[in-house]
Amino acid sequence: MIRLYDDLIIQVVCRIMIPLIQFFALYVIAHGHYSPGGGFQGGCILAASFILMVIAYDLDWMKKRFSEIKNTFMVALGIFIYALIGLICILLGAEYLNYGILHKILPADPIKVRALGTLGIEIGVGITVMAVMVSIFLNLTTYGRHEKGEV
Amino acid sequence: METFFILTIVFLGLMVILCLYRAVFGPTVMDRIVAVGVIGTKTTIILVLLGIYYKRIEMFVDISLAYALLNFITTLAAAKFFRVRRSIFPGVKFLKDRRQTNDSA
Amino acid sequence: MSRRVVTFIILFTLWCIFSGMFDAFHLSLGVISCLIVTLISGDLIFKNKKVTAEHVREGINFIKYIPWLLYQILLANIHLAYLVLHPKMPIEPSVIQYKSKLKKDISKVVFANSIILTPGTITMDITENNEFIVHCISQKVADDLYTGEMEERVAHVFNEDIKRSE
Amino acid sequence: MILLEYFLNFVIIVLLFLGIFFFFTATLGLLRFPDFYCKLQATGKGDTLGAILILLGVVVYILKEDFSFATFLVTLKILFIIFFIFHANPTATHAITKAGLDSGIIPLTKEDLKK
Repeated sequence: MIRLYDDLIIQVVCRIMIPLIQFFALYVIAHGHYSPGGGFQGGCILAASFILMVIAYDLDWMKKRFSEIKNTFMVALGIFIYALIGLICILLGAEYLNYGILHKILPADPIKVRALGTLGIEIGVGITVMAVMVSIFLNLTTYGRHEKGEV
Repeated sequence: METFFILTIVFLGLMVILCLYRAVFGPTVMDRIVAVGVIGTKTTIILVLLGIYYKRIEMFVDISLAYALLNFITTLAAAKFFRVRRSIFPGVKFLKDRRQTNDSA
Repeated sequence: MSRRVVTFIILFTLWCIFSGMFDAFHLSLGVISCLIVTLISGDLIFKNKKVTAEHVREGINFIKYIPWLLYQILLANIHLAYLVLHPKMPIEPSVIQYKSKLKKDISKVVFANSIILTPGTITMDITENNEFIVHCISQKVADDLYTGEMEERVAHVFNEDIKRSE
Repeated sequence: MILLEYFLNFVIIVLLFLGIFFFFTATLGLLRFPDFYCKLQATGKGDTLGAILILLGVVVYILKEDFSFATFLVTLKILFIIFFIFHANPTATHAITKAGLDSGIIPLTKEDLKK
């Protein structure tokens, strides 16, 4: 009667919920400059969807869709996007992260460019937050060994 | 009409306080998880009603939806965690784990 | 149609509802976001590779099933309010086993969630040989469950035939 | 026209009042029932119906105040919350029940209550 690790109801409901949660996380990241939210909140919700995969199924199932190599790459990628935008601002002759100056290379007026710069920063922050959260979770569940863990 | 919504918020707040009794003094861990889940559902509703009060409903609906999603995941994770741990009655603190560590040591 | 295309269409409709801004910049952001979600988890919502007319018929039947379910939920809550507000609390909890004849996964899940939402019963577990272990709060609701009306309705929604022998 | 507005106000007040009533019974059940599984009986049903009723009241209120395309989109968002709660609440209830069953809480029966 007691089966510890798989449950039909939770699996089927989570299978339908996971794409909707990821969609909502991307919506929060993309609308960070109009409505509440932004990079950090969206990244946390995106990480929660991967954690939900581990809770409903198991670790191998999640690693098949989002491998650990990709995850570690994502940690660096977010920081890289963040730093790159700041560096371009310096090269164009303004302060670090003063992205009003970006209108010299982008075809738009300065006010719109400011919103675009904010969006780029938020995408970088969101990717990094998501990857770091998932990586902390994987470390905790496998006791740092990164093998098949029990959750 | 808006005063009626404010009264609803006040009533729901009182019920959250009643549920907090179960969350703090509950006899077992499972009672506490149930109480926290119930408080989460009430908070989702309170956030939508606050949106009417501040006249920014499209903003508060987003916050409320995010809260509902995270509440669902929290409840599932807590339930799964305590499913693996065997003894959840007060006074008996993870006897099985302790015995194993004593044996190995 | 392929299931990934259908997932993309559903997500993009949701994006238009959520965003509320229909300029080219936000719509292109929506296309990119929905493509990312479809790449990561496009095979999760539908289990079969192709989406056919069968799925559409099941969806319409499910929407027809909801009003009856809401009526049952209302009855459940009135029953529960009676139990809670009664000074003596006339409850007699018991655990019963209910043998079901449903075969598909999704119909089992809808049946279990309907049991949780209707009067005085909670699905505790589903075993391998299709037995629902149900916690009942009084003897009357257990008898209601044994009549099998809800199971027939769920089977009708997902187009399964169950023949009850007794 | 004024009659319609009175009627809509009446509908909103009835929906909110019923929602508060079912929330109240769920909370009282959480406090009064003796057993862990009986407490779940109260909360799993009362919370779902109460949330659905209050959110429907909010939907009617928004559409009555200002009927435009933007508020219609907000209404659809609230309906999405209803859809989510309608699926998530029973699943969470089932997860907690199964966790309790697996961790060894024995359900109370009729004979235990008579003692």
